[in-house]
Amino acid sequence: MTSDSCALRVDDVHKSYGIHEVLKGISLAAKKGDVISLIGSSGSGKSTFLRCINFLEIPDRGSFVINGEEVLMKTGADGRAHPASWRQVERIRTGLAMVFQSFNLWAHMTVLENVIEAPVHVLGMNRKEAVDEAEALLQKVGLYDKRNVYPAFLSGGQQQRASIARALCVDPSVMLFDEPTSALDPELVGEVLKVIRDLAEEGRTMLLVTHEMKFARDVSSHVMFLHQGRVEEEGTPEQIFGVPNSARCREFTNSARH
Amino acid sequence: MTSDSCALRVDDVHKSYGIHEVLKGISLAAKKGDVISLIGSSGSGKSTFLRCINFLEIPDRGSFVINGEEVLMKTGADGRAHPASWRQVERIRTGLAMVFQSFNLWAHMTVLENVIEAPVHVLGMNRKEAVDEAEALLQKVGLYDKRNVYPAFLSGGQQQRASIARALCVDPSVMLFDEPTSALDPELVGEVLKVIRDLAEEGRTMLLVTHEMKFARDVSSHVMFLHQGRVEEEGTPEQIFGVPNSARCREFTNSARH
Amino acid sequence: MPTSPSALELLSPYPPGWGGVLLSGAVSTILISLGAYLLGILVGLAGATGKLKGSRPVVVLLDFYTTAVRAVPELILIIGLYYAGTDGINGLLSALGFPPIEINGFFAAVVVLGIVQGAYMTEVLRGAILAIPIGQIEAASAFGMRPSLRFRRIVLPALMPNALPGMANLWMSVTKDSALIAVVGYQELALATRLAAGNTKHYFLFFFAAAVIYLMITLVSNVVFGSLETYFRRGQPKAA
Amino acid sequence: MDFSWVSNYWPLIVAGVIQTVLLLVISVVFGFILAIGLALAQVKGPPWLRWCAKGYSTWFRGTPLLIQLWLLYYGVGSFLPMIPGLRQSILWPIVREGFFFAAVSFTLNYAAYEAEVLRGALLAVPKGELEAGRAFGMSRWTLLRRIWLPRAIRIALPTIGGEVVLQLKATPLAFTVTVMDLYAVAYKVRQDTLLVYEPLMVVTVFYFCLTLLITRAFRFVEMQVPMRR
Amino acid sequence: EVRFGIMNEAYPPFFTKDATGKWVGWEIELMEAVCAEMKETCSIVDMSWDGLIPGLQSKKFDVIWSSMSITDERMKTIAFTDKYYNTPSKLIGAQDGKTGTTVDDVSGKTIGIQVSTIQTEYYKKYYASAASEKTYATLDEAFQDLAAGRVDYVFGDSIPLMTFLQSDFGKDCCEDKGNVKDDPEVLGQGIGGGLRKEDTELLAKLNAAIAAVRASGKYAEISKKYFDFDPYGE
Ligand SMILES: Nc1ncnc2c1ncn2[C@@H]1O[C@H](COP(=O)(O)OP(=O)(O)OP(=O)(O)O)[C@@H](O)[C@H]1O
Ligand SMILES: Nc1ncnc2c1ncn2[C@@H]1O[C@H](COP(=O)(O)OP(=O)(O)OP(=O)(O)O)[C@@H](O)[C@H]1O
Ligand SMILES: [Mg+2]
Ligand SMILES: [Mg+2]
Repeated sequence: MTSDSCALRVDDVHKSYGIHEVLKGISLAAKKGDVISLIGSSGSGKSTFLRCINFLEIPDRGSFVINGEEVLMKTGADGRAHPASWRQVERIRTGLAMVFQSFNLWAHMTVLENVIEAPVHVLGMNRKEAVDEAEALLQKVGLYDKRNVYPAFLSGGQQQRASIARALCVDPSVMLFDEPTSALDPELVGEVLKVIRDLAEEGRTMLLVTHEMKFARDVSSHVMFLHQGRVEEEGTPEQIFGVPNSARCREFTNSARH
Repeated sequence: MTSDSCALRVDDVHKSYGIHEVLKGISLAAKKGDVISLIGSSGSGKSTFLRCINFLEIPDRGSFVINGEEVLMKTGADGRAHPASWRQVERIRTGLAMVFQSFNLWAHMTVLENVIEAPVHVLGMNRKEAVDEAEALLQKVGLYDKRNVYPAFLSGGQQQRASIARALCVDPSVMLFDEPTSALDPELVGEVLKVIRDLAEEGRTMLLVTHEMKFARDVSSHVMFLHQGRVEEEGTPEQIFGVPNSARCREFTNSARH
Repeated sequence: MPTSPSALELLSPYPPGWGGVLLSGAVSTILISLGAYLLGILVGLAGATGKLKGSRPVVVLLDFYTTAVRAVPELILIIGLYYAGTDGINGLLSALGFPPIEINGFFAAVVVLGIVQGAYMTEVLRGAILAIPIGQIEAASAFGMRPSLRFRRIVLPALMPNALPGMANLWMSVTKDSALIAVVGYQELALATRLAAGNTKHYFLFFFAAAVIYLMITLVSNVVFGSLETYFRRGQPKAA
Repeated sequence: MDFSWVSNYWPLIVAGVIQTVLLLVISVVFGFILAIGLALAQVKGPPWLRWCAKGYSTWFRGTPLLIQLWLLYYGVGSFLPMIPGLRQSILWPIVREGFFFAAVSFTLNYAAYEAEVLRGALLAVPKGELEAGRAFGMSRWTLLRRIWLPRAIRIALPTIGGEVVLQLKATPLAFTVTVMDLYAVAYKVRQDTLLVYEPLMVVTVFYFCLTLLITRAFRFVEMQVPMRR
Repeated sequence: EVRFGIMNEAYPPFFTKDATGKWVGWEIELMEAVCAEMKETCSIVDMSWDGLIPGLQSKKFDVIWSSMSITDERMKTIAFTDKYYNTPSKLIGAQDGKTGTTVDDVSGKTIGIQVSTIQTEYYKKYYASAASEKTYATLDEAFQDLAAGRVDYVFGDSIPLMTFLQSDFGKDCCEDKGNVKDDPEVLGQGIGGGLRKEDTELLAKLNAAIAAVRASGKYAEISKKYFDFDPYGE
């Protein structure tokens, strides 16, 4: 179970909202250092899948091994699965970090406070150290000047960068990125690309939802194409963007080319 | 003043937040049917400029001719300019439409209600007609199924499409798009591209902030590169993306290529 | 000594039972509270908008209003308006050659309580407006909505879920504060209760009865405020 | 205007001010803590707890504070001496006094009102910000302490300020259980001298200062996080 | 027309509103007799205690007729008629068989007194050195505390105290400890009607009428219905 190579293994995840089944059995396995991109059309369930992995949405069914630790599930009275112990989930989450599609910065904290919040109050890091590290990260994403500004006064791209810095600062072993470059200009996209590559080299695992095919192709070790709640096709970037089997996938990746 | 060819003319717009001068004199002129793209790095003031045009931010200085009507300005006691008549601004705004970077859908209304809100209550359109038109637009952006859903239950891309439909439904003559494709998959980006082209052909004027250089190149008649609150370079897409003069601009557009 | 009357006889709606007195007291309480509350909402809306949008002098003035009116005991305000105020107005009227007028005690109480409610309401509504995501208001402006339309269609529905708990609290307290109107000779529920209890010496019975009536008012209010809140929270995801 | 009585009554006035401030501070501080629990019970609790909290708030907001105070003082209070050992314990001098009952019943009452305000504010915190906290592995308690409550309290600050002032205005009821607060002193002066306005004006001046202090304090806290408006 | 201001609370047997809204009681009947004597039509305006003085001063009515004690302090603010009743003050306490109202009897005990009554002055003069005091807004609260054992005595006007002792509640817990030694200097001025200081004419008329009612035997006739003694006092 605790095979070192398997940082993340997810099996047969299902999730419905009411009668609307969003995820119809998705599985995924990632080794340390893998960068897996999820692509697919809007509304295909990419964000929902990411949110299921850290249990922000409780999947109806599925099994999860995160950082080599299996999440214990039990089935509730309504036939749906729940994590057996929220304690365990909270512990596992400390090794995960997430960049949200809508950033979700804490509005009552400055950028710097946002970034050091989890290291100090979840990981128990010394505040001084955390500040040093946060400042270094903010430098890296070009937000050092804005460290004492509240999120409401930032531009869209600045908020996104703050959110990336916040996720990096907890030194996670698995990272979930939900369209982390949607609000960034091409230069910054390049920077983020570099950051992700560095992180992968350090042996971190990354799950990445993105609409930028070029970015996905450049950064990932593995690409999954989601369609209507199912994995329609998956493989290496070369395969998915070069010679996809499924017609739907070909159509999708082609449209990016034009 | 009401020269038919000049749909939008903006001169020497300045805007500071506190001591931080965000816009340092930006001018722009657009004919009917023009599609002008604003590109530039994150935090360079693109959104702020767009928001100045419909006076969501009050520019410190500048003159505005929108739809052939000059916005009357007066200078306040603090030396800053203000619109002389908010009535006029409100009237002018009814001919403008905006797609926000953060969508800003009204949370207490369903998608359909969001879309018909302005036509019915601002333009005084018959409700029945508005619904028909809204439904047609929602079909077009692929959101017809979700018309009775509240925004909180939509995916990011779905919210963005709702926001685009809302802007289209007021039948504006000038449209301000703030990164309208940031949350969309490549196929939808293609759709939006088509929509914008159609609108331009109908003689509507569009101002478009985007980080997708390919999109900007495909869609625009004119491109402006903003840098640190100034227009660093402007011209046809061929010129900007092909042979930019300024080093900064070359660097920026090149990074997209990689 | 006659046998002491049973609880049922004491609470009978027909004299010598005191039920009727209590009920008409309750009706007065509700009427005064409603009047004051509605006035308070109007004042509060104006106050909150003024505080958020007004020019500097307006804001300072409104600050003074909310501080002063909330600080001064209601008793002083009522006595002041009803007695000193009447004297003042009549002095003015006679100086101008008009006949004196009689200010109705009910009217005075409603006005005073309404103005006081307005001060609290101002703050409740101000907070509620500030809690609306700014983008939603900006979107309304961007589509050319006039301030009044914007307020009616966007701001009001968006502020309601945030404001309703505070507004419900104010309603609960005004139903109790209306007891102050006794000072101008008006008999509402609290006074009717004291009168009945003092007369019959059956304190426990009448205070219990009054508590039940107040609770009934509250239960009905709970239903009203609860359904309002459900209605205005439409579109919000369930609490996380 | 006649203020000559002040020279006779000032020791009473000072004592009254102290009682008033004590009652206010005690009920607001403890009431607020209780309110947090009650609000959370309503927002996140299991159904039975939710109903308990709802019932609590209905009772305490629904009946006049005066009646609650009496029930506590004459009802519960008369059973207290029957608790074995209490009469001998060091608590007795406190528990016997009207002040104790006033403080307890004001606290319970204030908590009910404040819980309602907090409930609304907790619901007004954007869901995404809570999710961000959870995603970083915050425990419920950390999430509550660092994100949910601070955010909710900021949203509700203007209303909370109002509730504190309302609580100040409720303190005179303590006189019905023999606590000589400032208002009671003024009442006594008015009974003694039949002056209508002067004693109330002294009270007003004091209430005004206290209200000003409260609103300023709340404004200060509000200013800590700038708002885009 | 003379308008009488009466407190809108129940203070039996002196004044109270019955369930039909009609004012009844000894003081009301006395008022009617006085009016008849003055040949005036009279009306009643009821107010809470807080409204009585402002109501008088802003001429909503002319006379406060509401069991108001006459004190020197109060006379600085309004004028009083001659007293129209003055009942003795007494102590009541828990049933323990001991009676007596001397300083020694109350030494070390707590005495409940209604705020700002003549009994407060009496307490200060005689008991303050030995006993301690608790102040109540109304006598009813003092009775409750007496029953609950929070005070040892209640000190007040004998009539409401006796009424309490005769009630079901009072019968079970408490007993009469006797009237206190009279001291006209603090207890002596009695109860009178309150007027605006400038209304000297009405004051004179009222004083004459009170005297006449007392002289004609009407006073005794009314009192018999309510008391088994003469409430006029010495
Ligand atoms: N309300 C505000 N108060 C103070 N500063 C602000 C405010 N809004 C924006 N700014 C600052 O102004 C600058 C320009 O912001 P703007 O939103 O126009 O950038 P942008 O070009 O749209 O960037 P992006 O591509 O990231 O959206 C940024 O540095 C931002 O921090
Ligand atoms: N809380 C919710 N309640 C009901 N339906 C939801 C909820 N959240 C998402 N959905 C629906 O589930 C589907 C998948 O949503 P999801 O956010 O996972 O899409 P996505 O693949 O991330 O799309 P995008 O690229 O637009 O962000 C959408 O149709 C959406 O409307
Ligand atoms: Mg998504
Ligand atoms: Mg922007």
